[in-house]
Amino acid sequence: MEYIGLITGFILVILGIWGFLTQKNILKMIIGFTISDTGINVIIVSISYLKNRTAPILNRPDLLTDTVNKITDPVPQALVLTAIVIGVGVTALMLSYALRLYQEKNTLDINNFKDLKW
Amino acid sequence: MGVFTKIPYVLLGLFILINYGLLVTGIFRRISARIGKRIGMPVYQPWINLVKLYAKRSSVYHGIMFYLGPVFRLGGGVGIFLFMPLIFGSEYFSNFSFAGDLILIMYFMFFGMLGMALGAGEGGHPYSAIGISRGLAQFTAIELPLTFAIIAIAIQYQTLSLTEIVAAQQGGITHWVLFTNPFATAAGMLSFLGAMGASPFNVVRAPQEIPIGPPVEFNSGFLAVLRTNAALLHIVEAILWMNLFFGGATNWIELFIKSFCVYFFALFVGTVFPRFRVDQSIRWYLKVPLILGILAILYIKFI
Amino acid sequence: MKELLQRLEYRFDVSDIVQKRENQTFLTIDKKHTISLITHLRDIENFSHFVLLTAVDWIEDNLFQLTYILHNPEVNIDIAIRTMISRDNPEMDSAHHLWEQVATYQRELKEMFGINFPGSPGVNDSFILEGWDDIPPYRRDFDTKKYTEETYFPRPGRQTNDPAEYMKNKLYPNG
Amino acid sequence: MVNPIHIVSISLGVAFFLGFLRKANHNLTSTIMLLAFAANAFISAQWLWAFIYSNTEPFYIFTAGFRPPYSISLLMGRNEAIFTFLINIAGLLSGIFMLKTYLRHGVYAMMAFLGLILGLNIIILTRDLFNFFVFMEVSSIATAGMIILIKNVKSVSAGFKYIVASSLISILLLLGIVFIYYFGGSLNIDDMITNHLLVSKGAEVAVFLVLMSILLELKPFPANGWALDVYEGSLPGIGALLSATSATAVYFVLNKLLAFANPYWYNVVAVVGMISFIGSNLLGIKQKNAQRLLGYSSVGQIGLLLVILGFSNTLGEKFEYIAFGVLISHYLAKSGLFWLAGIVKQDNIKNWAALQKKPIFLFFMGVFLFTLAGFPPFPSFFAKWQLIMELSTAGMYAWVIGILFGSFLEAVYLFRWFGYAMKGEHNDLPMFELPWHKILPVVIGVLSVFGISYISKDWLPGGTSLNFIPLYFIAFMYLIDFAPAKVKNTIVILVITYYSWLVIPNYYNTDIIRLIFSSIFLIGAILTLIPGYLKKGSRKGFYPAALLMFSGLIGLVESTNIYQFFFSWELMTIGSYLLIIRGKYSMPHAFKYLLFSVGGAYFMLMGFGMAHAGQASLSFDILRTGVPYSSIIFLLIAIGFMTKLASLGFHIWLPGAYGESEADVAPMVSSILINAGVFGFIILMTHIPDANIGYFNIPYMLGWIGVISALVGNIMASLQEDARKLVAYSSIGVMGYVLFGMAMMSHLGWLTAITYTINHFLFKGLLFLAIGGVILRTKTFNMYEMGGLIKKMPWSFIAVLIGIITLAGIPPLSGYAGKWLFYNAIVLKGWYIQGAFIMFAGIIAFLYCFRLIYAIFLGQLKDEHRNIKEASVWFIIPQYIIIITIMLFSAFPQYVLNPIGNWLSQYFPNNALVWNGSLATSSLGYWNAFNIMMIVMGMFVVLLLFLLLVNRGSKKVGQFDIVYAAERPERPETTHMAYNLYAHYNKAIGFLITPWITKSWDNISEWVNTIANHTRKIYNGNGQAYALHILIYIVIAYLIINGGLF
Amino acid sequence: MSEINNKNTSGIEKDKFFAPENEKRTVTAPDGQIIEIDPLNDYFCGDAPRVHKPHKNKLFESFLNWARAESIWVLGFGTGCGSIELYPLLTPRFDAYRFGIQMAPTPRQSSLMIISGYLSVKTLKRVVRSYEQMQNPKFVMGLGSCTINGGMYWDSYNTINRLDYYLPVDTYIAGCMPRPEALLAGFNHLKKAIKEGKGEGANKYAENFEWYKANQKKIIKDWNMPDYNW
Repeated sequence: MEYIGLITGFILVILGIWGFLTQKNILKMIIGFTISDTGINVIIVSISYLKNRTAPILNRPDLLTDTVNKITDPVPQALVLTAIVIGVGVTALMLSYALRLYQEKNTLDINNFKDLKW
Repeated sequence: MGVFTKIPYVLLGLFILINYGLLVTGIFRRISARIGKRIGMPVYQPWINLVKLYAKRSSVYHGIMFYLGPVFRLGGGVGIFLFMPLIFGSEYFSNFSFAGDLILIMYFMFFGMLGMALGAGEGGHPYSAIGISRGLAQFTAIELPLTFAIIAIAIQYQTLSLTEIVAAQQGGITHWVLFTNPFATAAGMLSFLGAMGASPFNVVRAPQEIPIGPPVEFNSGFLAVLRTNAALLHIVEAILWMNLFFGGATNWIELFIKSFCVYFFALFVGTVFPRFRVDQSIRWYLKVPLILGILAILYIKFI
Repeated sequence: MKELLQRLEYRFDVSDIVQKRENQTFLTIDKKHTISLITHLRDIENFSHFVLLTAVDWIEDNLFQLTYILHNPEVNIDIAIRTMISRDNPEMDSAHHLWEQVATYQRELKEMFGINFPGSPGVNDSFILEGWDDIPPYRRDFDTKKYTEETYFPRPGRQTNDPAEYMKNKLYPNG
Repeated sequence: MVNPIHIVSISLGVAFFLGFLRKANHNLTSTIMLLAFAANAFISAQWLWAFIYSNTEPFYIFTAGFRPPYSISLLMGRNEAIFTFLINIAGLLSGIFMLKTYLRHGVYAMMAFLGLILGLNIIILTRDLFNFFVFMEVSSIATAGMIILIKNVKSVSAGFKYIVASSLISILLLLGIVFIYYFGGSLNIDDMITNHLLVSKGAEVAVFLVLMSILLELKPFPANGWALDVYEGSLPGIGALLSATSATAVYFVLNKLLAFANPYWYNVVAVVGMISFIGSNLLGIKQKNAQRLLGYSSVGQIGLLLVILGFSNTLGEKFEYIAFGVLISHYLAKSGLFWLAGIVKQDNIKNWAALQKKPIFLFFMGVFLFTLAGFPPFPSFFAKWQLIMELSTAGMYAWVIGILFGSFLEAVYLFRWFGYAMKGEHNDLPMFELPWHKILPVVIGVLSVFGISYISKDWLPGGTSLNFIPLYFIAFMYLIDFAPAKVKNTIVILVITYYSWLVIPNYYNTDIIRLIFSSIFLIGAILTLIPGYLKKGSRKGFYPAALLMFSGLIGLVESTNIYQFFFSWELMTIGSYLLIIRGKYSMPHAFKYLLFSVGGAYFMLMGFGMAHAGQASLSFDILRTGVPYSSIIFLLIAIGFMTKLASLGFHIWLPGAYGESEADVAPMVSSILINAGVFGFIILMTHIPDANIGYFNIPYMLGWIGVISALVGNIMASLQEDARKLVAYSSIGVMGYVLFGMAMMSHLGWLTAITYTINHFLFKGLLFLAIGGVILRTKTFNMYEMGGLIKKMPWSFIAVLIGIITLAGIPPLSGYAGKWLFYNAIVLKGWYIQGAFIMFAGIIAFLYCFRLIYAIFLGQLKDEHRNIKEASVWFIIPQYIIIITIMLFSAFPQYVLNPIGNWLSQYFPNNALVWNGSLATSSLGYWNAFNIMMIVMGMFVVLLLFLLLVNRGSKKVGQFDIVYAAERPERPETTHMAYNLYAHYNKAIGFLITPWITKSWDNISEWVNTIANHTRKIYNGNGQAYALHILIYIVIAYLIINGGLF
Repeated sequence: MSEINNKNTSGIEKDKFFAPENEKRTVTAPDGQIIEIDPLNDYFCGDAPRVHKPHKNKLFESFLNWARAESIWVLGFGTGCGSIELYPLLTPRFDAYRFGIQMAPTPRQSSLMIISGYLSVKTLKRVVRSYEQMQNPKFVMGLGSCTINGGMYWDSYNTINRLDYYLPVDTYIAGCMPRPEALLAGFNHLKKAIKEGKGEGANKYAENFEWYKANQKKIIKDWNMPDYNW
């Protein structure tokens, strides 16, 4: 059970990429991206997970001693915050692209945006 | 013998050869007339013709090259003569052959051709240009088997000096190139036909088609100079081929007889065969004579 | 041949049909319809060979007669078409578009008779006579003897006999 | 010393600050932005200065009060200083370039731009993986943001594809980083390196993901469709940023991260780079859109950089120099070209002809293109040279071939583009605007190219030995390019004369070959420059190009090692290309010329590399001692020279290139330039005396190639209608003789070849000058449109007459010397059959000789030419100098040939020719030039007097007074029999000259184009497909890498 | 061509046959200069012929005349039906080569012109041109009655009657047609005349040039060549 987070994360990443690659609607693609982004975040968090340990929040006195062995790894949790922020940024940017693309051609089908090729 | 003491002998030789050339021309006109069951013109007709042409009172010319062309042409003939040893072993009649060897003589032929071409070109007549383009084109093909033959001889005797080539052929008829390298002789004699401009390779002057080809505009004295050269050039070429393939000559009699026979060969073929078109003759030269030429080299190299 | 003539008569206003030989017939048609008749003969009746075009000067009638002879090589028949044109303004439609060589005949007629064929290529170029400035020499009102005497320095003392008279006298001296 | 952290703080601060100023005047905000970049650049410059000149220790910046690995750290070392400097400068210049854009789009665009540069700065400086990821994302987002903020219809969809791809990559990157942390327990790069944290199997997968992501950020072929679309679609300024800064930064990161990866990753990088280099350059061939073309080129260059990085261990201490040379060339040239694209505003490369309206921009473009293609004196040349040398030393010939092949493909499209820009039709094209802020960056770019070239040349072994003095003079000539042509011509002639005075006497009595060739090159230069006085106006661009070529040529003679030789060779190629392309219709021919030259040069480079392998020296002697592969070296270098000699197979560039160039350029290139190949062969063959591959004796093969060249060249020449093409084909023929002579590898063979070279220089210069002078008057190249000009141009006629007598080898002129030597050489060498055929070719020369002189000067004078004047005196003067030379050489050949013979006897000991006064005696025959001359002259005079006597009172008649079958000619045009003069010859042996060589080259280029065209169809424009490419690329890479290939 | 003719002849009667190839025309030189071409003056020499006196030394001149007589080169130009009688001369049966008579292909190289039968005006123009292109000394032989008095074509509108009004004739051979034997006799007569120094037709032509020219021009109305064709 300790790997469930990891596995879920991977499933989410793959699902997301799958959606990202197969959906023709741009909004659905963005959703696919956010799903895999979420999956990554889940993976990061689950990496830090160590069995029988608690979150690295020193809110209990017993944690103050032998802290290193009692808490899970705090670094990924710090990382995940950054990653989420970046993910949000990217998603926002993609959405604004979607908006702009829709304004251009009144469609959201990715196949209609092949002006530049070869 | 110094250069200047040679000059009288050279002039003597030149005089003899021009007259001999005219004589041979006359004889051959006579012979070919006989072949056609005619009596033919007198043997001395070439002299008369020459006198008449020199005696023409008026003449026209088209420009400076029209003047220089015949000079070049005659220079070509005289040049070949000057650099060719006539009589083997004779110091008097070896001319200026100390200055250059066989290659010089070969390339002096071009001197005359260039002169003819330039003079005729200056004439501005389209037929001249056609004739020259034919002549030059045919000459390229003619020279190829000759080149092979000369290289074969040079391999055989390890020299390009005409005197030494003749020297090596002394000592009996079997020493002639004719017998030591029959392929080279065959190739050389076939190219001789072309060099003499005899039928079947006389489309250059084709009188019916392009009146007379290159010299169509030449008249009076210019034509006379060309005729003089023709007499000289043909006999000198015959002597060259004689030196190359038939052992040269050690005295004047031998020279006359041998060169007559060589000359006769061209005439003999010419009276029998009809005329080739120029592209036909080029292709023909690139077939049989070329193969003979290659055989000549292979023969001398490997046998 | 007969059927052919019937067909022609049916279609064209031809007249004066004279059968000169078994396979040669002369017929006459007016100037207007000549070219269409020739075209018809060429295209429908297979008269593919144009034999000649010539003219006769009928000065008495003030007419030129043009004769076109056509040949059908398949059945070996000749048809000669005669047409009369005015001598005052001799002009005829050109037939060079049917056979190219007609232009040469027309050029000759232009030079020798002064019959004009507008549109025929090179019809005004001199043909045999270079620089002729008199009336066309084949017209019968052209006096060739007079012209010669004026132009060519006749040699004095030359005797001329009428060939017919001369031969008659020679062969039948007794009349 | 300002703390590098202030780069971050300034950028961030300004970016935030700008947010407050969004209502303010945009002039103010943009000035602030530029000042920020300037400040950044100043900081990195300061550090760079410190690192270079005062050996400062690398400077670590620690954040958050902890030391790594517990916190993020930044490092400012020498390389970091260089790279941040580059990026900040690029930011500054880009900012200036896009000033208008920023003014229009406001502060948000500026903020995004600042963010981009900030991100790139930090990914260079950072030593922390996750930090790298973050700022990677920042720069990606900033880029995409800039693309979307700067409203451009085309670019939005491209931007979306970009963000799709980069977010996919970022997912993978993040995954990899997380797992690196998972397996390695650290995010600090130094930590990972020093402690070897990444050794487990799982860590390798993580490293794989990270490195593949970074590689994918470098847009490797073929998983790079998204990047190309962005290059094509976005504004040129952004393209410049992407190409110059992003790629540079990521490349640096890759270098940084490879340190902790398994060593096999270097091979992976090299392979990825090579595929990218060749692939994208191949696809570039078919590209018509300028920015997309630049995109392909960028990808290709990055590919090359990856190869270099992959071999960084092999290259050792040279790595930095090589990588820097290529990178800086790419950086400057690519951003410069993108900026030019922004100035020209033409998508189709054909429409870049608009640049002709402002020729200075053509110069800029040329500088950038030559920099990209690796020509001297630009840094990429030195880098490429060193790269090839080092790789060859390591024995990696397959890689050398790959690099050269890719470079060749790149040259193909770059110079096609340049050709369109130089010579395309520009009248219909609109004039482009030239705001100062767009010009400034380009000018700075160009100046930097030269500056860096100047600096970088000295960093190589042997670099200081290069002779740069001519280049300074060329630069000076370019500066005074506005001056009238006459002034410049005088200056140039004086300088070359002075230079000849300096150079030529040195070789007197010491090195006859160099004496001859330096005389040919320098005196030839003076002679062919004299006609330049005819030109009116300032003749812009001519003198630098001509001088470039001549300095290259004399450089060849002066060179003492292969490095100098190759340097000069390439200089000469540029110069001659620029000269040739000046002709009116010469663009396709100049293009062909350049391709063959570049191809040939690469063969040479390969050969030099092989020779250099294992030998420290660069001198020519290594050719001799490059024992194991000396035959292959010989072959490779010989191919290089053969392209310049226009031997058969490599000749198709020549007729057009010579035939279409300007009247006085033609003699420069044909009679002088072509001798460079001969000189090369002399150098080559004196050092590698014999070469066999298997049973094939290479000189023997060369001999046959020479024969066929001579034959085909001469037949072709005979069948030309265009006078200059005729002479050009004749050059092929004569060079065939020369090649044949050289290939004989015998005393007489070489003597023949050198005699022919001298003769060719003389008569071909004479002919081209004479015909050029005539053509300038008649304004037509077709010989049948001339005729009868002897009456109007007697001086030119005499020149041509002397020229063709020499050419045809008619005694007594010096051409005969060549023929005579040839016969002797052939018989002595034993190459009978070839010999006979080459003599046959020599006789065919008569055909075109006659055609040349007859069709132009004899025959019927045309109406238009009735009042024509003699060719200009500036053409006549050099002709008559040449004629005098020919006469002297003909009468006294011993003074030249005897020393050559002595020189030759050190290589071919049997001194086959004995000189006794003017009498030359070989073992076969003899030849007395002076006597022949005297005898012929005497005979000629006597005969002429005789004829004058016979024909006194001859009447000079008019041109139509000819017997014309009792008719009269009507027009000269119909009477001048010159068109298709040798129709019968064509009929008889025309089959020999079926242009199957041209056809096969055409087929090759057709195939390459077809392949390129089909391959590029994978870029179908669909963002998802591009994403899929990325995934597939990773999967295949994973399979291959873990399949154990490395 | 006819249009050019018409345009050119408007109003002026004597220019009616002015040859179009002789019209002045302008061409543009490569350097933009406009050049006027006057074909008759620009392309042809056009000077009048010169009298070439015989050599002063009578003996030498008679030697030269002997050579001229024994080496007669006939221009191969059949002007009329009589030329069919010329060719048998070269066959084995008659073999004129015996007498030094050869055919020459161009006027430049020939010394005898045979007017073989009737001479139409059109041919006369060519004959005059060819004759004038021959070099002094040159001879003319009139063959058949037609050249003497017009023969059977005496009243034709287009054939000349008397050749000697147009060219200086050295020998006439009467007959219609004369047989080759007659020709040989004519040649003998000509040779004799030459040897006697009477073969000065070329000088006669030069002396009476204007008269000849007037006669020629009288009938050749579209005179399209210079007065003397060199």
